[in-house]
Amino acid sequence: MIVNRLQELLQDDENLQFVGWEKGETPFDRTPKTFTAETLGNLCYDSFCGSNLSKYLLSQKTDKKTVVLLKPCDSYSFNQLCTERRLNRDAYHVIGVGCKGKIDGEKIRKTGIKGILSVREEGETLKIETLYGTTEIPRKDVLLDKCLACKGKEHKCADEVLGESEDTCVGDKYETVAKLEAMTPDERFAFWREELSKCIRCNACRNACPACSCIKCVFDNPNSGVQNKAAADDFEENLFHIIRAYHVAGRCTDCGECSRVCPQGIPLHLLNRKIIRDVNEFYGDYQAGDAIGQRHPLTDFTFEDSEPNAERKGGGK
Amino acid sequence: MHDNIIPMLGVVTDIRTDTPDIKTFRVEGVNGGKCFEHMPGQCAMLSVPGVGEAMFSITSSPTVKDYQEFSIKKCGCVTEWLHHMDVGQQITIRGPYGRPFPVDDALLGKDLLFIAGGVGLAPLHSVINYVLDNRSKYGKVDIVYGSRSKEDLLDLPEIQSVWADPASDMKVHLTIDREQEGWDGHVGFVPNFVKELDFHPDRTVLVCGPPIMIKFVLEALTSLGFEKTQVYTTMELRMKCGVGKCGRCNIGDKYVCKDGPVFRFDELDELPAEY
Amino acid sequence: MSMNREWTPNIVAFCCNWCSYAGADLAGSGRMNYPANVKIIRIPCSCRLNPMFILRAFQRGADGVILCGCHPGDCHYSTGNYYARRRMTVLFSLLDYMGIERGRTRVEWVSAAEGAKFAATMNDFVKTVTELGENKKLGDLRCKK
Amino acid sequence: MMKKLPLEQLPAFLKGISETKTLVAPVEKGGQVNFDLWTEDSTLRLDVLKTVKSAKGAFFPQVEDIVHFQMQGKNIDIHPAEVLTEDFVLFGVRACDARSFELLDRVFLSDPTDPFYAARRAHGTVVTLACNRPEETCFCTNFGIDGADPAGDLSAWMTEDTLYFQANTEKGAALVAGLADCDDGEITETQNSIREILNKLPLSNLNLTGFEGDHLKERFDDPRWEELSRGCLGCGTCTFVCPTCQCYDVKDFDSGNGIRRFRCWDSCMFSDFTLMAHGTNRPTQKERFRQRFMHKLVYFPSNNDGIYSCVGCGRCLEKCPQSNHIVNVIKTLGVKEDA
Repeated sequence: MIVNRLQELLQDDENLQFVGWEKGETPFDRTPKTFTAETLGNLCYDSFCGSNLSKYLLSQKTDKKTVVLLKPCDSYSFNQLCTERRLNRDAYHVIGVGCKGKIDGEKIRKTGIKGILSVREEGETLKIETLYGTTEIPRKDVLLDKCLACKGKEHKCADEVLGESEDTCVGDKYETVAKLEAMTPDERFAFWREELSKCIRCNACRNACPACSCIKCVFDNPNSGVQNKAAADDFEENLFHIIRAYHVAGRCTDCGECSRVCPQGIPLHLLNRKIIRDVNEFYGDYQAGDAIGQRHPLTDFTFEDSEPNAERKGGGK
Repeated sequence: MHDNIIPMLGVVTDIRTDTPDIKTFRVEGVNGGKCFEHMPGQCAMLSVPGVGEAMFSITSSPTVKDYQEFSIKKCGCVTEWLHHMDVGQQITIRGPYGRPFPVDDALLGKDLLFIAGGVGLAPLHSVINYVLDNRSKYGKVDIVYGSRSKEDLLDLPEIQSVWADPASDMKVHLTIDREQEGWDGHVGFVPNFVKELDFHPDRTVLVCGPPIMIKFVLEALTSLGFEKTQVYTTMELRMKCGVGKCGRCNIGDKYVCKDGPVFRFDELDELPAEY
Repeated sequence: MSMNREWTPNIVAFCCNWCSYAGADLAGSGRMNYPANVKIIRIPCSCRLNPMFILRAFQRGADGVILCGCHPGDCHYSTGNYYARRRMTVLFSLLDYMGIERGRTRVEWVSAAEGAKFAATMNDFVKTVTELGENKKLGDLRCKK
Repeated sequence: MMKKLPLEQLPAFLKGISETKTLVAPVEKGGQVNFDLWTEDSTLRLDVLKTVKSAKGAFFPQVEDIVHFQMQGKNIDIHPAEVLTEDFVLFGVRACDARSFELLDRVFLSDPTDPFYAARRAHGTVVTLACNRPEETCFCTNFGIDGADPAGDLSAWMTEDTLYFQANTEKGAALVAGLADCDDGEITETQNSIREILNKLPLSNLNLTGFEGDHLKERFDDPRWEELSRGCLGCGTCTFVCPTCQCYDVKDFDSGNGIRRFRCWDSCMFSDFTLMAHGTNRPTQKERFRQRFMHKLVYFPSNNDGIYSCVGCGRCLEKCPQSNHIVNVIKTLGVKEDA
């Protein structure tokens, strides 16, 4: 259906380029790609297209008008990048594509299903063919973590919308944050140490993040004294993750890419979500990427802002 | 057994300001004498702990018995630090690294032509003095050297008093980029100067300078009838280990630190154009 | 170093050039007492404080970090301290969330005339940090003697 | 002669080893399985085929100090870091990772030998484990690796209730000297069932023609690199999980009480990898992406008797955030046979 619509667009302007996903080698491989009229047939959109294309747009040439497929959650990041003038809204024709939650291949593998040859969706069930026979698993059990904190089915930026979306949010997305806040500082520290000590310093969280769009990152500047690729000490790990999360404060749309791409499964979004929760609480509800041109809370102030020293359990309520 | 990656101590015993942004540093071992023996064209890793380590070509000839010299242009962290230090400072040094110019092999008995631009004289300086100290083993020698201005000519006193001395039996051709008061020599870019000098294409050429100069010098030489197999140059890429393991200076199947830095142009042709 | 010497915290105080630094000066010239283990770093404005500075201070052995700036409304650059107020609120909350005790970080507004407040603030902060003990969480092991 | 060990005695066997030597095995920590120090409290995960990071870290750690400096005025004291002097056992390595050690040897043990790596190799005993359940991302068979017959000092096969050992070196034999002997034939069935699956792997027949050294420039100049590299984020995930990536960086850290020079894994995918004072010779992600795969598939074989610097472990297939990995490159750039 989507490809048909794209073909139609081509009839008006044959110079269009399309940004979407392409099927790869394994059942879960969906590589962000730029397609032209000739290669458009390879474009694919299905339940495995979890990656956020907004950041990918930054690395693409814009000499041609670009048609981009955005899921509801991706549209927030797109807006945010337009707000920061990293993308030019007019250069894109945004097609909002329907999303009913994306499947996490890693989660399927973690359940112990091995040698996966193909995955077929049948309603709410995934039929999985493996080297060791076929098996089934409920779809909702293996959705990406970010889908469990879905921001809703609405596209915040779209020239047209194709397909139906569904809000896949389960429970309160601040639940884990609240749980951490209720711990003692030592417990919290132990929790983060265990998680962050897994970090291999691959920088995937930073490079995948649509809010981390600096052309040169402070962690890539050898003169900053940062050992960007070496977890030479616990401190370096903490430093990297504190600065990474803090630098996108107010700009993070909670798209969840950081946690999705982490090869060690560190729940990095919990840092960002803490900041979002704080900002909402201290300065009023704010959703980054809701609309183009918003002024985010950390580049703004009021005379009546609360004082930093106020005692808050776990930094929260 | 640590020698290849663990540095040894060197002392800077003399610092000479050659041009506004190039200084020449004399380095000796802590107990005097050279830190190690080398051949012309080889490099060494100098480092200032806490600042960094960088690869420099050794400017002095192996025939100098007591010390090694490095002509270094100020352009990054390490070089900046070196330029600010005083005589007596200890630094660390390891080497020698890389393949030297084939002075005892392919160059023997040949008529030589040295072409250098700016700080590119540094690696050739070592060869020129080596040739000078073994003058009978080589044929005619011409040196073409150019720089932005008179002040930017490296080692001018030595060039004028030693290399240009008739006793050395070498011809020196100097040029600067733009007209300048007090300069009555040639004015113009090195590649054009090479063409004007119209060298006979039986020379073996050693060239070093900015990449853009090398490119045009090669064109000039080709137009004079030179073959790529007659031209040697020395390359520079980011290096860390110096022993062909860290992967940084890898181009094609070669490592500049180990298989270079000296390459013949026909060898470079076989590598991907990624330098 | 004697083993049984009493431990005292290292405090880094980032002081705005226009108010708090002068306030610290006044505390000094007025011979008001505040602990010698407070190391003052002068910054042009409280909003100059890069979060990296704070983390670096902890890395290199600080046990507490305090930012002193002009009172809200008095910023030499009109609004710098309002931004700093929001930034530090969020940052300190994040540090707390990661297990760095809330008491180790603080923001105080100290004017050039408030030498006494500066001294009192430092005395109080040192007391709080002393109670919390040595910073073992954000330090860099390599920097330990 | 083969040896065997009932599976329920494995913890006691490992404890025995750990009493005299450091024991490194795939253990679970924070939900992820990696090679790490084994203790009695560890959760051993021999069922997990692919640890997140490869086993190379046992010989070539992500970060290691190489030399310390003390600066006093104009003087410097140099203290080289100690090389490893104690024996350790690396348990549960798969055939692909075992091959990767041979590839790393070609780099670090070639002249001049790397002292830190060499010491670890000399003191380490590698115990491999056959891959009972190969996965869809495995493509080791393309590189002549047999998951049913892993190399190493000591090879092991696991059945429902027994662990079988075959020593390949004296170091390996020493570890299992106390175990009961058994017949070689007892593992045949296990091996056969593994090989049966290996033959069925979807990526078992990659065409690697066209990646030999003499096609170097042709492959380098291929216009399709542009398209292939487009989705690359420039992160180091593939490099850091890869068993054969061996590039490293050397950095100084001034701790305030001396300077520590350490080396750490580096990635040619990073923008600062070749950065010099005047710029970089690989300015865009296309060049960096190309470098990584050219090195694995063309440059390394050209210097090493045609051996590819990939062991087909498939970690990058699982971990690349953009699913943009070496199999894509091989399939796209490999010479297609005319139908």
